[in-house]
Amino acid sequence: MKLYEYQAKEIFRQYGIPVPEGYVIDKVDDIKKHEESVVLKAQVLVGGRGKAGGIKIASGTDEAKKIASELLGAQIKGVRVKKLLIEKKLDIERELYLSIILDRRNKCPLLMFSEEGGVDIESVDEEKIIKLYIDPLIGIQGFMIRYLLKKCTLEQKKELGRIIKQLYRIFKEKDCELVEINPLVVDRDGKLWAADAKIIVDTDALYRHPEIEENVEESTDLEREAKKMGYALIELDGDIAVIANGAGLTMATLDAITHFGAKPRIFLDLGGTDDPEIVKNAFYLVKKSNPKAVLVNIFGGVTKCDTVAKGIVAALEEYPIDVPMIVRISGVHEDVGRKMLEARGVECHTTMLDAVKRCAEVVVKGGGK
Amino acid sequence: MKLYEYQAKEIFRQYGIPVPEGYVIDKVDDIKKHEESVVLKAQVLVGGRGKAGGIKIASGTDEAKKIASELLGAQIKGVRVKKLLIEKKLDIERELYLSIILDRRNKCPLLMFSEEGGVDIESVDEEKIIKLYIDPLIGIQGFMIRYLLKKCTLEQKKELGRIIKQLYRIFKEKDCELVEINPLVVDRDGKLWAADAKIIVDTDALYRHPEIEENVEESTDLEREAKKMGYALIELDGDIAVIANGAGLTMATLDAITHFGAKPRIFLDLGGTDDPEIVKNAFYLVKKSNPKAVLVNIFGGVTKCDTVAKGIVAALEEYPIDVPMIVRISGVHEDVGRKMLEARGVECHTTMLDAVKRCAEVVVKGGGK
Amino acid sequence: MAIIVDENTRVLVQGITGHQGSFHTGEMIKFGANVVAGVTPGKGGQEVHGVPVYDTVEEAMEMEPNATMIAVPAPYVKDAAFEALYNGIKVLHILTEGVPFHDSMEIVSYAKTKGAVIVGPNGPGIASPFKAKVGIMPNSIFAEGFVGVASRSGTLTYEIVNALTQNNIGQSTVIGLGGDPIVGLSFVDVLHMFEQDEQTKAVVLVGEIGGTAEEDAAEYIKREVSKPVVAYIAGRTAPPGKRMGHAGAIITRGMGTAESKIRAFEEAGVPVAKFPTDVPNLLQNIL
Amino acid sequence: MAIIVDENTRVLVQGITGHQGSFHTGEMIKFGANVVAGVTPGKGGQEVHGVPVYDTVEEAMEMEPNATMIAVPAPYVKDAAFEALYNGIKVLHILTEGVPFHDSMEIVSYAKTKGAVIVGPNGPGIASPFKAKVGIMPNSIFAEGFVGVASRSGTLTYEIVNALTQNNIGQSTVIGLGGDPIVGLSFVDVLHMFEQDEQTKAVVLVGEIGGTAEEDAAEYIKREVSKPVVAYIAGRTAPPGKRMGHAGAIITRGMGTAESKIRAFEEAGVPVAKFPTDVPNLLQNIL
Repeated sequence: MKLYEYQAKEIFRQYGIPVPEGYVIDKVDDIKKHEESVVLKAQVLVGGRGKAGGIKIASGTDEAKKIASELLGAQIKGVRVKKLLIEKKLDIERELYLSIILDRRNKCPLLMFSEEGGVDIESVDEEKIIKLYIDPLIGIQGFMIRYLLKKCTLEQKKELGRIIKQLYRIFKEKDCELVEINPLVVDRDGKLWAADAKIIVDTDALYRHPEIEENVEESTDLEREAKKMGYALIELDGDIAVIANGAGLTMATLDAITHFGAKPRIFLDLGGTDDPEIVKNAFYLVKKSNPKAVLVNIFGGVTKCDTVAKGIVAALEEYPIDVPMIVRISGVHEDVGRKMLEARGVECHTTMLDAVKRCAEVVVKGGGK
Repeated sequence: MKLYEYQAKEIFRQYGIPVPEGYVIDKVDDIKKHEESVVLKAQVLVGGRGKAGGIKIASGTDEAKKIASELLGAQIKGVRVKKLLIEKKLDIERELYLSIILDRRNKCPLLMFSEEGGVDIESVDEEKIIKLYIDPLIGIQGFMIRYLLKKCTLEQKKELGRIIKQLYRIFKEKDCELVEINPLVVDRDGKLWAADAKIIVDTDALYRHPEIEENVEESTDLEREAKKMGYALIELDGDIAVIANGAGLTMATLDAITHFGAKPRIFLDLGGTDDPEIVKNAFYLVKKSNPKAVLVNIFGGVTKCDTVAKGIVAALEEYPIDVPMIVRISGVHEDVGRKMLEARGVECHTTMLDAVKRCAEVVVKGGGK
Repeated sequence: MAIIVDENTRVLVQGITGHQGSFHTGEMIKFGANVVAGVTPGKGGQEVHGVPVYDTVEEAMEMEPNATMIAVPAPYVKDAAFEALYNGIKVLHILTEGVPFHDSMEIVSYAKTKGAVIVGPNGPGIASPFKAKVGIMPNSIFAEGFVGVASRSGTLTYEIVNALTQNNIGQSTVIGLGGDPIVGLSFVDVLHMFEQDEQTKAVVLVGEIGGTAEEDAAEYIKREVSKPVVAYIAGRTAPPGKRMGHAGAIITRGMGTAESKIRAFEEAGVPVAKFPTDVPNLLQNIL
Repeated sequence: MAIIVDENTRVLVQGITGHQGSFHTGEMIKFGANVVAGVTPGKGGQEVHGVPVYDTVEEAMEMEPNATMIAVPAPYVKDAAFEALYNGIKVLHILTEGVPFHDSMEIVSYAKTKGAVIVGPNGPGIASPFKAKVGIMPNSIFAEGFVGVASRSGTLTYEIVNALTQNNIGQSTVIGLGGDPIVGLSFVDVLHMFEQDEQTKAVVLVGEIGGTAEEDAAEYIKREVSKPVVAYIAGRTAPPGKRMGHAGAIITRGMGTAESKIRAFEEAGVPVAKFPTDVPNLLQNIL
């Protein structure tokens, strides 16, 4: 889960990483008096906010108010701006890059530092990035920092070393996937500042961080509702609502649908369950997604075919859908399940390919019931 | 380095391990008013303090004052009592044992718990002690505590688990060799209390614990003076001052002296040095120890024989000693060293055995110069 | 032969009295696995499908388990895994989904110090038909044979293994690596083991979007693998930035796309199936 | 053969520009050791006895060292040892005295995860005449031969090795385990290695008061060692509770007395010398 810049900077402040003086507003009236230049930064969770006009400089209170009234409520890359972070403008001498990310390959934290900051790190030459792999059993050690400092031309080595240690503490103590300072600014007085702050927290670890608020901006309303109900649902811009059991099988079903020229409306992973209620309630979401067809793809294992069939039958009563529904049902208790469904007039197939082809046909060529 | 009970209990208090209410006095007038019974505990760093009369119970203020005036200034196992810890008397239901020590064999912390507390742990049957070896890379984990609690009949399992976790934190954060609660008391209300507290801190780690005062009681004046000067010196009750280079060689020299019927006065390990000054100044301590003879045993390696000889020659001027001195000198630059010493009339031998035999003879049979 | 688990595997189930733990204990026994003990703190002394339950792994060690399935809630997984490792168990399957990945990193690091193998978290486990199973894969899909299967997905694996069996292609060992960003085994680790394993004649890799495990595997295959390999990749149509069910199935910063993985495999001479059920055909072409 | 270090050992010196580091670099080279690099932060680019100095171990790895002598002040030992281990060095001799033992515990644990050997802390190192030396033992005392020596002491070792050499008894490997309570290798570890080593025909153990390493060794010798062993124990007359120079040489709670150790060795059929210089005689009796 991404944190807003102002939330990330609050954490930086708690850990002693210097951030520019500033405050957050959600209405224009809250702007304070400013004699010097300030930066107004739209608080949205999308990348490329600056280029999209979400960061502006104002030279005094009046200009700040004018810009704030334009930004608040505006859309940045499709997201409405509800809050602004207003900060003292830094007198920038150099821009550096510093981050710690989860390295999946080496199963450990990876620290990256570059003297070329302020730009997308992917656009920086590999040899200009210093990388440090950190063994989670020993954490960050003095020699690692010495090694990094040795390779950098910065004069403020001691302060950089201190910031790195604190950044690692944040990464670990806040269960982060990413902590990033880009740019890490050296001002004309030689002081270091985290001019921007990006933190992504591991969603699965939120239970042990009551101090971190949940941010909802990244999901659609339907996705949030599904999450509350315990389903993994992704909204897409096509026509077919796909329900399957298991993330891999669900993705494979989307891929097959697309292969046959149709487009999916939702990705809905039932997971492993032996409760027909859970199957039934998924159709509440399917109905809400307003699809042109429904494709259910079940390979019965932990989730047995008869459980799924029972759930579908119940859903036919409770959440009747007036678009075509195709069911692929195979695996454990397949026969019982198929009989139950066919008795209610549901179109059943044994192989995924048959079901997907048929469903795509129905949508593309309109060959429904 | 051993901590006094009151110091250890202060650390316990900081880490949330319950200790009885109490305070420390160094004069009788500081005793507060007590309506209930109190325990007066002599603060000395020797074992078996209770049996030696260092722990007394008083039923009110007057009795407390009377006992305090007897204890303060008294000798407990040869150590003068300078401070008393005065504590509320516990209403004891059960006495348990809990400790974490450094396990040399497994190179890790070892936690020991027994339901038979209040007695010397060495006197408790092995099968009545629960032992847990803690991997320092992962520390104490929930499952270890569950395993221990499973084996104990105590009702206060949760509180015991909490105390164990905190005790481990003390062990680690204060660089301890030992933390021990004996007895860990269950009172009649079912509450747990650290009735006694013993902490030994790693002397070599004191540099990172400015919060811990150095206790001097364990050493003699001469030992403390030697330590300040940078020598490892142990005072013994015999006649021969032994100087050697290396702890093992020095011990072996003491052993050999004893074998030949004499007794050592001091153990003085020169360590590895190439500075004659260090050798010379060791004789200041030798002189202070007032021995009946001096035996120098040098196997020259890092510490070269000529360096030692130079130091001894200088010491003959600065700290002249009027008892016999026998020198064994062998190894690197042996010839140069021997010549320098013999020129000043010092008796030199090549083998340790010859030197030791001769020195023992001198002391035992009075065969000196 | 087979890899990681075989007829010498003695299975422990941590969380055996739970819903999943108890059901799958029965299924593992039916598969032919030797389930010797279970652990649930506070439930020691019970039996589940005739398997004795203990309060602690320490006590369960009297049954000499050498592999464990961990089916406890996510907040307790780290403690359970450390308990198993501390007691010397060398194969751990972590079934649980939603384990914080800082916990997973520590488990994987600690396992390395103990020379132990972690399967998962968030995967269906491992099965060598019909020698041993540690996990939850449905018994009915398997046949013994010569193909090793490694997958980042659960149900999709069943689909593919089932298709293999239907086409008379048996399996040496089937392993679900887990759908989390941090898992104990990578495709490379498993390829190395399959390459050494005499029973295995060909390998099927089932990948998905997210990370670079497939790209790494392709590199490794070019250099080190002599046995034929075929692959399937799920998530060709997944939108970037969305977590597709699995915590690890997410395209971030343009990395981890299906295209990149498919291209890497094809460059390494590994045929990539269009549909899961094409895998048997591809195998038949090369075997 | 020999154990731990031999003609393939490439030595790094951490703290090479210090007093000890620089002097002993010269001595190691004279012994015949292959000293390939040194490290002192901030001193990179210099040379010590012709050996190139680097700022970090990472950089020094270009010289491919596989063993290191750590001669930095006690507060920096843990960082230096972790640096060496992190960079893959498999033999570490820690010369420094006064390393906090919580640091030593962590170093030893981390080394185990890396499959590395720690010699010390607070010991003179290791030498296999005249193949390699990592440490500070005086060159002049050695002769090549068939006796392995392991000791908890420094100078006492030189005394005994010197006596061996004077009596024409050469050594395969001489190792100073270190005088601290926590050291990397125990007598048992070393006995195991000497038992495997073809060059070694007999073993000398030099123990002292404190701990139970000698008692453990005696037990192990009874069970596992076929080669003859003789011993010497220092500290028969040491008073309890006093740290006899070495941090580890202390009798606590009645444990670790010389009597207990001597008795254990004698019960295991290991002759114990009365004086250090009796060791050659004892060896000649049994060889």
